[in-house]
Amino acid sequence: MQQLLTEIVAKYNYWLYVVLMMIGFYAMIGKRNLVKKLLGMNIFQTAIILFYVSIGVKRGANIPIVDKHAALSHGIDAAQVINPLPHVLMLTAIVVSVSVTGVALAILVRIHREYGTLEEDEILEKISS
Amino acid sequence: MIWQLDQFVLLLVVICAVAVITVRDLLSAAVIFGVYSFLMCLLWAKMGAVDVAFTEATVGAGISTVLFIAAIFRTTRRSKD
Amino acid sequence: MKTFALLATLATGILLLYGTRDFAPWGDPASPASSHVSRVYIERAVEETHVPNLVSAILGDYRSYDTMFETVVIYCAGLAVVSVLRRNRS
Amino acid sequence: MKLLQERAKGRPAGDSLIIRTSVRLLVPFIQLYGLYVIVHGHYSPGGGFQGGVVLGASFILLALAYDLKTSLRYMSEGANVLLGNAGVLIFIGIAVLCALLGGLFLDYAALARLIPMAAEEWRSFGIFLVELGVGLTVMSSMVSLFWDLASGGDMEEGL
Repeated sequence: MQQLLTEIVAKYNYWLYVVLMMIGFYAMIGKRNLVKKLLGMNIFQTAIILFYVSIGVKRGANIPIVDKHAALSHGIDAAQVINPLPHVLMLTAIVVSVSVTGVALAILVRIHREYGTLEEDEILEKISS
Repeated sequence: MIWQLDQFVLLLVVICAVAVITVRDLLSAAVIFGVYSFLMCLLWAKMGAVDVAFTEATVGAGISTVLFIAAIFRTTRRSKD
Repeated sequence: MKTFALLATLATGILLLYGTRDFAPWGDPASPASSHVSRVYIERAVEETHVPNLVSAILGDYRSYDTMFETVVIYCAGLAVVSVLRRNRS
Repeated sequence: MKLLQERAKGRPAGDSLIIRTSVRLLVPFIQLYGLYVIVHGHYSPGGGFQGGVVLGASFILLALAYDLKTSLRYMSEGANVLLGNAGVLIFIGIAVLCALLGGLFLDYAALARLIPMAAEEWRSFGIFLVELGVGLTVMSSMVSLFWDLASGGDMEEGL
């Protein structure tokens, strides 16, 4: 019982990220509307970014902006600063995600201009007829 | 660290994510997605990732929502599911 | 279609939840992600670049190759939107 | 009161004097803040991406409060394309310049042959130059994305 409780306290964040990923994944493959699919893709991306940021967390550590003079004279203890490497990788991922969203929305506008609808089944009907 | 606040924000994030994909009006979905992005930004600021939180507050909650609204304005607002 | 999507989602979710058993506990300073190269970055970044914001130092110097092609990706996204949507004004 | 209502009828929906005036007063401060975020990225949260997005958001705000024509008057299409190209060229140009001056690709310490400074100072300054390029590119492509999506591609009328 005690072991289960510590397991829950240590891991409940990860379980919630998996739930968020499942919500986004379901929206990507289960919904018919193309804008809903795109929103689902964004939720999926955000959940993965959340997971990456959370593996850089250290309990009781400071944010990755250090005092320059103290660092130059004494050096930095690596356990006292949050791991900045996932932040860098995810910083670029967020900006790429907004670019992907922009291109996808442009293609959606083009599809609506061509077929007059954004529902997947109606578009498939119009293509086959 | 206030763990109650952390869990409350996590719960709100999941509720917002479910609301984004269930609501039928696409404009509402875009606005709720902005709220979702901002809650996510709060979560990251609490985790100590200040740069990522700043980027998400400007990009996710600002530009992304505006782009969605612009595209919905150009296409249609209704959705069947 | 909906039931298939639900089943696929549940299968993936259960697989991922099973995978979380092997993760380090949340906030562990000795986790594998924080013990290899990031330790070097944290300890050397300030004396090698004189930039107190470690994220800026890594983004602009140690991993600037990554950032360079990421800038090119954003530029290509702008080009792609213009070439997909732009109509002649005549 | 009646006069005000009659005046409001002539204008299109969402067209408000208060919003226009406050946006016109606010836009220079938003741009100043965007530049601050780019320049001060070494010492506080910020940098090229965030500052570029804030700079782009100022033009998007102009297009939302007035119309697309006004934002095109503040920032023309040609200038936007020029700034976007300049951003990428600054980044890659500095990288190639480092290689040409005898260092490694993107090793800013090689630039000390142009202006003699300590290697650490050159790295700090090189990060600043690179972030400037990133900021210009991000601003240009965000503004371009909004213009094309809001007007449907013909740049006539927008949101």
